[in-house]
Amino acid sequence: MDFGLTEEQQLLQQTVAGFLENECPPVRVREIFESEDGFDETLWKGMLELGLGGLAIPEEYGGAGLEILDLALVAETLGAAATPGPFLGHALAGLAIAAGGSDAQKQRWLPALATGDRLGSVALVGEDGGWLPEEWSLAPGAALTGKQRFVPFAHQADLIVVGTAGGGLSVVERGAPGLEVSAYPGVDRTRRVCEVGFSSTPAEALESGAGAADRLRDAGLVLLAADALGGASRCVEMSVEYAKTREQFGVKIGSFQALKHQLADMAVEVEPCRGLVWYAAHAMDHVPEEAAHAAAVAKAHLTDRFMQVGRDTVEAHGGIGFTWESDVQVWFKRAMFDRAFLGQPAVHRERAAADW
Amino acid sequence: MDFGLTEEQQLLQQTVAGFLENECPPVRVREIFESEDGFDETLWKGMLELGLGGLAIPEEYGGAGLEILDLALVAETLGAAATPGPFLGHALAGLAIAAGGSDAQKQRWLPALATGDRLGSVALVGEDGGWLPEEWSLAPGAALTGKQRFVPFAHQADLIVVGTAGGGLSVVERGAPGLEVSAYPGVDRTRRVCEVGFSSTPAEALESGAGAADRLRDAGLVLLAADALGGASRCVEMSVEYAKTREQFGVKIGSFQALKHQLADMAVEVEPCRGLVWYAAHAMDHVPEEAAHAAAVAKAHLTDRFMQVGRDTVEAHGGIGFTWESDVQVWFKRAMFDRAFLGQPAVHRERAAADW
Amino acid sequence: MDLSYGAEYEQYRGEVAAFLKANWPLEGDEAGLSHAEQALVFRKRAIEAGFLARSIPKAYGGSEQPADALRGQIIREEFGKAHAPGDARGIGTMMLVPTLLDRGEEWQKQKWVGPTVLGETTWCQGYSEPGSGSDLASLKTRGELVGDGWVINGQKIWTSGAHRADYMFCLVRTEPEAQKHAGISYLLIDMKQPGIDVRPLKMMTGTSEFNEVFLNDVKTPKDWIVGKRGEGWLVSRTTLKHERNSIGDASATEALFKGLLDLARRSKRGGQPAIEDPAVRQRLGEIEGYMLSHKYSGYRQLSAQLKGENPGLIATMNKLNSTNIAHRIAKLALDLLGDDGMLDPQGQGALMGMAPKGAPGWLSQYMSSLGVAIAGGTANIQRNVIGERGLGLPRDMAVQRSK
Amino acid sequence: MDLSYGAEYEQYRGEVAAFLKANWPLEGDEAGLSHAEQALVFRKRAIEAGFLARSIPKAYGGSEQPADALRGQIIREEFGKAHAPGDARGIGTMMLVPTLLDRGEEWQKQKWVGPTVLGETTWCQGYSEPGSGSDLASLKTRGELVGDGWVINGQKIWTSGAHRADYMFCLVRTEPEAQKHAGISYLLIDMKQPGIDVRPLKMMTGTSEFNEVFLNDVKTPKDWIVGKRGEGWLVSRTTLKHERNSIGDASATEALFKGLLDLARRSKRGGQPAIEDPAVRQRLGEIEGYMLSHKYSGYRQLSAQLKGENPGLIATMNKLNSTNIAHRIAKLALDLLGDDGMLDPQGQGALMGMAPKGAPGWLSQYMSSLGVAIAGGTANIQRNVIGERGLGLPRDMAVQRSK
Repeated sequence: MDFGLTEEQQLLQQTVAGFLENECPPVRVREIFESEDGFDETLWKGMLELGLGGLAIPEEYGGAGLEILDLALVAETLGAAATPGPFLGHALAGLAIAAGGSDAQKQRWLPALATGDRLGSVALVGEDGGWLPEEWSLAPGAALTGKQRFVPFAHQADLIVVGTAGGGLSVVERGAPGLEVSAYPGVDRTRRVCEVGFSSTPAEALESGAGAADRLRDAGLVLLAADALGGASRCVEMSVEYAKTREQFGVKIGSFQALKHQLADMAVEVEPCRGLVWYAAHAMDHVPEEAAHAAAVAKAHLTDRFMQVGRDTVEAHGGIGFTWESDVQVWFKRAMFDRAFLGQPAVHRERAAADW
Repeated sequence: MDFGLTEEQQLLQQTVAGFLENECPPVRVREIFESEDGFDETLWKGMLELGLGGLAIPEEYGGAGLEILDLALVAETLGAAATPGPFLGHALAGLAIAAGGSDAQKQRWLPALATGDRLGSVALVGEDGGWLPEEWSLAPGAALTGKQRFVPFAHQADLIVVGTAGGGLSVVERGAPGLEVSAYPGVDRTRRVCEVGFSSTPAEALESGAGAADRLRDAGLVLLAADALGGASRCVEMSVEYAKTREQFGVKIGSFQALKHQLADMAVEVEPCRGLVWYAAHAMDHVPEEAAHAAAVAKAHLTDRFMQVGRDTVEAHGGIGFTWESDVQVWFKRAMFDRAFLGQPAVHRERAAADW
Repeated sequence: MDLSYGAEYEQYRGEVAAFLKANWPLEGDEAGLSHAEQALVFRKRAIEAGFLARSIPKAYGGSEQPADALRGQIIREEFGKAHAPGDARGIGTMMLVPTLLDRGEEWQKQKWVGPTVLGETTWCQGYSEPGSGSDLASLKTRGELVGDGWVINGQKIWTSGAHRADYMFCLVRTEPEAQKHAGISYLLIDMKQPGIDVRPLKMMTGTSEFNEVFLNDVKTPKDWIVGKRGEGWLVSRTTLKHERNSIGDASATEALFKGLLDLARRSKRGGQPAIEDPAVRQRLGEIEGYMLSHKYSGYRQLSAQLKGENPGLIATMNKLNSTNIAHRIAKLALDLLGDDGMLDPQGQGALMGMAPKGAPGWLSQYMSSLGVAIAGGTANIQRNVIGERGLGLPRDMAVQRSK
Repeated sequence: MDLSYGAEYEQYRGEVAAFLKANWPLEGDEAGLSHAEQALVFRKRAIEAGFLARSIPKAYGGSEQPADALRGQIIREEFGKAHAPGDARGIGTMMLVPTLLDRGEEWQKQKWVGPTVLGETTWCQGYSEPGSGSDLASLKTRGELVGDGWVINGQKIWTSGAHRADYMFCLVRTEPEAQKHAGISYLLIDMKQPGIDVRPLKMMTGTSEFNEVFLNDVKTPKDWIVGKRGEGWLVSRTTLKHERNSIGDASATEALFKGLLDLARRSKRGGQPAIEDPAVRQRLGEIEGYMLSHKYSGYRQLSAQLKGENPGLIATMNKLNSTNIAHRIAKLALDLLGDDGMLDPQGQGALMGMAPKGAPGWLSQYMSSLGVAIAGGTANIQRNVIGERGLGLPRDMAVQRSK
């Protein structure tokens, strides 16, 4: 009985956290945030060198063969540092192919995703909305025609896993004819999104895509929940730190009871959620019958908490928290992304309700 | 242009408030609260002497011929003092007959209601729930058979206006054959409720009951909103008073920022609602096309505020606020009554939404 | 309760309308003037006719009318309907003019009140500094009397309109030996001089409604001081706030709610318009209760003004109440936006009294609902004021000690 | 993550089950004993077998087992399944016994620990007084040494179980000259003597879970003091809280949520079961997120205990978190009750770890969700503790000053 992390898992988190402390401090985050395409080659290469490109890809295909929980722990750590870059879409593309590809398809794509020689992404929502596999509307086939929105880092991606009507998954590769990628004005400048158009664009369907779609959905929900956990925790830390430093009326503002209680309430919103995220990730590999429910609850709960705590963090910083100059906005906007990407909390609460 | 009270109206409120200060201080409220039947003849007689029995009954039938706003101002004042007794049901019975009775019916019942020689009440919900006229289920006719719940002070009432299927109204008089009244274990001991059974019980339908039912509903909603406004305001006063008196760590607890801000939030919940109640009452007599909407919003909003502020008041009083001995419980339980009687906030919000 | 304006006032409304019909829009050559020039020409006539600058003495360029909040309200309504320029808005008319009228020297009133109420001269406010938000006693910008002028050095923040203002009214520490509040003076500064560096302060929405102002050996004449040396904090506090337009405040909230209803009609939930979703309807209904309460509170306050009564507790609550409602509206809007909640507000700023139409506008509103709280002092300061001034609770110990 | 207990522990579970099979329920003549007597007989055997009073030295009547939270958890689970008496609950085992073990004289441990862990001797706690809630320094009950005994006068409140307790452990001001905390001693008092008047304190639910205790010339021997004179406040603070049963705490919340789901199935909204209403489902879903978070936090804390690690920040949050969840559940329950929300709770008290079934039970829960906050110190005190001890924020000025 151990509802906690193994030493290896703690080490993994520490390693990633240590790397980010050096390579991705807030000042670096801000540079990438302000940059044209939001993609920092050096940072991403560094992450790949740590093996973050293929954490959950099976060892036989060049990955580390770890579990969703390990992936979630990394996502949490990246979220805490507001790490800019394509981790989310890349990880999901690898999971999708690992879950739904034929052996040949896995051989073809996974090793390059694991090393990061090729960058992956996912395109899971159409123009009319609907993130759930049963809502996907793009007609499947050897050639795709239509549009998908909110595709992370599609402007950099070498291959995109696309959700198709009926819950299937197809892979479209960079440079395919009729593929058109246009940058989208996304609020979260650490995770850029694009609109992707297909016009008779050649695509290869994953062999058992329909079976893999649910796993892809759940993994995505867990990674967003984990990112939100990391981000929300950092928000609490930033606010507490500010309250311990900033003075008003001759004392640290953290000694004022009203602010102190607001900070306590923020902490109580966030800290108890850690186990919820762990369990949702754990269930994906070990308690399959509870996986969908746990992932839905975790995504809904954590992204709501992150958004609320993000608002509280702006307030706790006073006027300065509302400025572009303040780092607070970076986490605030990541919260907006986490909450909407793959569907809002209400959507997943309604799904979870079906299990009662 | 005057969105405010006339001098007469202010005088009316002051008169009632002064009367209650003398005749219905908290200690008296508690005695009646603890009593067997919750009915205090002396207090009720005093209220009748002030003319509160027939405020809104037309002058030609012995009443004061005032408006719903006047009635609401009295309800607010009674709510502030948590006045025990049958005012609500009595006032609604009078309004129902005034709105729906034939001239003969009015001649027969209103003068005695106005003087209080006879006590009225209303029976507006059946065993399966449904407070709205279109939900009433008791079969109409010269004789009624069935059960109604939550009939205020039916054990004292001389006549009861009963809602019947199709939105009609019938009057049943005390002592009618087959009429059975049993006291109900209600939470609000200042406004006792009964279950009333009919078994081929003679009843007289009001001539234009169907037209009067909506007015009866709206008036009821406004009076509950007004009661809640008075009660919630008093809750804020009690909490502020306690915070100014009680000491901890050598200072008044009201100087602690956390409590101060909670009290400020309570006040902001309540004080801005005054105009909402006034307008809903005013609309019933002068802006009929807005009356139903305004009454629905006022009832939903005010009874929610009262309930929340009631909970806050318990907390603001610490442990003692949770005891039977504390007066707080009296207002807290009135909030529970106001919120549920004539239908919960959600029901009336849904009705109001139809006008958007 | 009498919600009509009454015959006398309706007649007055007719006079206002007639004036507008005759005078707005400008015609002939005047129609060719710039917007700003047209506003000046028109305002002069409206002041002469007694419709604008009503509380300002004629001697200083106003129309010196007897106080009558209902006439004021009618003027606002009719001028609004005709899209005619009303009283010059901004911090100059709201704060500087009442301060000058109350505490200024005669020559100061002569020089500044008229052009300011006309909208010819504009002001910005130099109170806040980085590091001193609500705690003004800690401000650090220093003024030294050198010869017959002040030399000012320091930094101000949250200075709205600084890039286009002609002058700044400013709190400056002139008596370094004096304790806290006692060392502060209220100075007026010409913004068009070297040594003043205005830098827009970009907000998280991408817009810049505020500025930082750096003052580096900035100069102002010795007598451009309001009140005595060291009285600045008092002078700034005795400023009577401009008669609050409680109706306008509530109308803005109502407009925002109507925009939210519209958004709910256009958004989808499970294939249906979101406004049909019972969960959405309940949340809308809760907000409607708050919004209507706020609206009728506005009427109550106007009525109290009309009767010369103190509106009481409610007036101290306006700010926090409308902030709270804006928060609720913004949160529901974000939910209604769905996927569009990931879009960028694209530099859309706050809209004065209007509801946003597209997603970027609502996203800006979502973020700005936080900024609103900040601009008017944070919510916690408001709660302190309500608790202490409104409810009469004892002062906070820490704050008390520092005074 | 390994949520199984592992082979070694499953074998231990078998041992526990085998013991229970052989020893509970009691048989023969013993089956005829009263419930209380049966519990004593059984507990003695379970202590001998090493299953109860595990942390208590054998010398004082315990089974002195090595600390092992998972064995503890297994014992609770298996004893629970078999409906066998577990460790004696109550304030005596939770607070008095650890205090005595840590600070008591040898003769005090010999006299009281054994009977208390057996459940033979029961205690009540005399800390709170009317007028001194969380501010113990202000307590007024006085003890005077007269001859070789203390004479105690005063009043205690919120004394749970006082009417059936054998003894009270009590904070009493014995050094009237000393400042605040320094004048307080920790005395033990026999409850069965004249001068003690226990009056039930009726709650708004109609039940009486607490009492007021009036002490009028109450006597206790000179050496019935734990620690030295004037050390009482320290002694009461050094009490190690009974190892917190975080799993049990979370299970209670989960049971309450399941009861709420059940209520939603049985209640109607617009003619349909309320659980079908989208607005209700969203609120239930929000609560589920909080409830599951709390549940898994319980597992995290148990795991930390197993590894001898400090569970950290989360442990200080349990109380406020479960109070918050109970509030949310209670509020939704009131909405689901509809008209029945006007009914009386009819003297239904709080249910330990169980969900109410009927309307009166839920109404009592609705009110008790407020009482819960009070019993464990109000929510604001919890927030202070989290802010100061958990987050390391500076102390409050007012409280600081009074220390």
